[in-house]
Amino acid sequence: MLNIVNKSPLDRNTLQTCLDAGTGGAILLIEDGVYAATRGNAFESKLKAVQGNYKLFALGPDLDARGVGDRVSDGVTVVDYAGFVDLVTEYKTCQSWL
Amino acid sequence: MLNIVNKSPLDRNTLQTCLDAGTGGAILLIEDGVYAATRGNAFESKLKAVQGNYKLFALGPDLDARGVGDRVSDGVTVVDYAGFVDLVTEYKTCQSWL
Amino acid sequence: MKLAILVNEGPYTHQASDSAYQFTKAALARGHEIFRVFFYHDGVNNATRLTTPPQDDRNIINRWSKLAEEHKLDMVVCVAAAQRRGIVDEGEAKRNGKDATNLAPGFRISGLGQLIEAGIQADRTVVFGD
Amino acid sequence: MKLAILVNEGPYTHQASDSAYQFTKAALARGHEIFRVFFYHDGVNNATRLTTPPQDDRNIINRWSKLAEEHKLDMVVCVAAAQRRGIVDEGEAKRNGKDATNLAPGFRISGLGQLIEAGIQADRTVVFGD
Amino acid sequence: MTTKKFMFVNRKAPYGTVYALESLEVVLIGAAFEQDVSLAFLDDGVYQLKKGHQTKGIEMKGFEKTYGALDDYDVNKLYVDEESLAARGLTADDLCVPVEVMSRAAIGKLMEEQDVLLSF
Amino acid sequence: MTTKKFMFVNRKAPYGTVYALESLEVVLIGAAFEQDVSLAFLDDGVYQLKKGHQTKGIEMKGFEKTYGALDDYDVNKLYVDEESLAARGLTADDLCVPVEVMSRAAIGKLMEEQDVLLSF
Repeated sequence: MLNIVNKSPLDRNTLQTCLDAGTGGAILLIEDGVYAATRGNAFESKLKAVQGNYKLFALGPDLDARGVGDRVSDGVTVVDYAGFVDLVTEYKTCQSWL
Repeated sequence: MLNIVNKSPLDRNTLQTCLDAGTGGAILLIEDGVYAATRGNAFESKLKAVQGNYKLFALGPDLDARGVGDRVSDGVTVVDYAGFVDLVTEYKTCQSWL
Repeated sequence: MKLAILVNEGPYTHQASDSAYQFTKAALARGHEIFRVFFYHDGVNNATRLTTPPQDDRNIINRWSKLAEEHKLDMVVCVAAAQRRGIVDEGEAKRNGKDATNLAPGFRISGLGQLIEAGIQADRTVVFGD
Repeated sequence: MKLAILVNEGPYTHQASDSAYQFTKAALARGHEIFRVFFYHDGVNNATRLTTPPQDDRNIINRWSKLAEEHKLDMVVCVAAAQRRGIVDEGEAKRNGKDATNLAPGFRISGLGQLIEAGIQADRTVVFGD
Repeated sequence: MTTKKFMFVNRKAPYGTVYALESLEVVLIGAAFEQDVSLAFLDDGVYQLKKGHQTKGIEMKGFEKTYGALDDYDVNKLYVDEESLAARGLTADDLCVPVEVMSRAAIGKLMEEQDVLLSF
Repeated sequence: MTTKKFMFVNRKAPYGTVYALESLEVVLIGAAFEQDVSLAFLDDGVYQLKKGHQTKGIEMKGFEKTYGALDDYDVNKLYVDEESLAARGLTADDLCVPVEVMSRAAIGKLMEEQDVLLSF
């Protein structure tokens, strides 16, 4: 399934809980969630540790808006809104971790 | 000063940041913040560790609404809205940690 | 593919409505069908025609109305959530004795069943919220 | 003592408006003066007269209006935030070409300067938000 | 009509925000559609089920009883994350309705089997 | 008119919510009142100052430039929490305006000296 996370990992526990549930599939980081995909972020190592279990994506327009489009962690694929749509159709279900 | 915290300590970093700032004075827990003042909560020990630095209060009506009025941690004083008002006037300033 | 969209937050305050709009636009551009956009919680506030945002900023409400007109979108505002928050059409105004309406073009007020139906009918349901 | 209150969230969605109301009521009961209640961000949504909450629930807007009437409270809605969110009085409706108004009794729309002034004039400023 | 597996995922505390209450309203309406419905409670969402809500002091409508009424609507798959309970000093005995307590990973597995996931 | 010490405390990321933008609007209006104004940035609030916002893709109005204009309004006390920067892999060089980086405890001390604390 596709997990959609829109919260910063240093502000909320959302992404951590998503990882703990361990559904596999993909994680798409959007809105303030994209900070989790930036180099040097304290959550970076936790995301790196699960790269074997998930495909990791981050929304480009949200990265750019926040001025962090040039510091995306290795292993994270940047997609645009069309790519977001494709991910939703590609996986059987999606869950927004609100 | 009076620090007012309205977020659950297991959902957000708000209370932790408030403690790190170390202003001293008092902390009043309201709304979802009252969960921090309940026995058995994973944040309980952190709150206990700063009892020498702060007077600790929790809003009774918020505790009762959430069904946790009977499990308030030792060292936390329960106040009602009138007590909330008194705390605001007693300290020179207050900060709501949003 | 047939998609349903749920919008849980109001305009400007959270990015949820912006993200939902961009997603919906991209899905239409990709040739997908939008079965329904459902507005719940503060999301119902996306349906007021009374906003006047700064001229150098986007107009979230007009943008939704325009998209609905262009693509014949079914944009449904939850009636219970709308009553709590003051989003009113002619029928609601009459029923509840209100002296004004504020529903924007392209939106209709209906029940929560429309959300469940969308979940059943659509191939995917995507939630945007806080 | 003279108190100023800032309300940053709308009715029902977050508890902020409820807490601010209970606090204000308790402060008045304690004999304090409320210099002003200022509504900002989604807080402006507390000022719509178009809500119809369930009959077994509190009516947050009417409650504020009534408290204002009883205690001659100055309840100010930020104009910029109100424009983004569609809270409109007669003057705003004329200025921005809107065909309806929704401001509830007891509220007035004004500028952010009123918040700063409240901070300066009041002995304490208490913020309620998310 | 098609039968789909709907899961309502609840991660927010009650009363601080309206999500818990408005989520319940969806569940009740959804019950009429005769779908395969389940509710998951994680993180602060487990607080929704803490028994003994007394909301008079905050003048809000309490909705603890609604959880008890879910069974009348044939909604009886309530899954509660045990780690979330433990971190909050709670056990199943503290909850207002019978639930199935399971690990976070087990809830994750159930999530993967759903057709529609609505989160509040 | 009385002069008071106002501190605006910013703990939220930009664009995900409107608080950062609307907080700036208060600061700009407040500048006309000739008070002693300072801004503190903690936690995700430090992201507000990250340089290089490009908001075209999300169709929102960018407001990075407004931070640069604060100095024209004689608002130049910007305090940034160094722990928050470090946890996000940022340094003062990554920020769009000159700021004073200090410890969380030092910001706490400044908070205690204020007359009015507005948090967003």
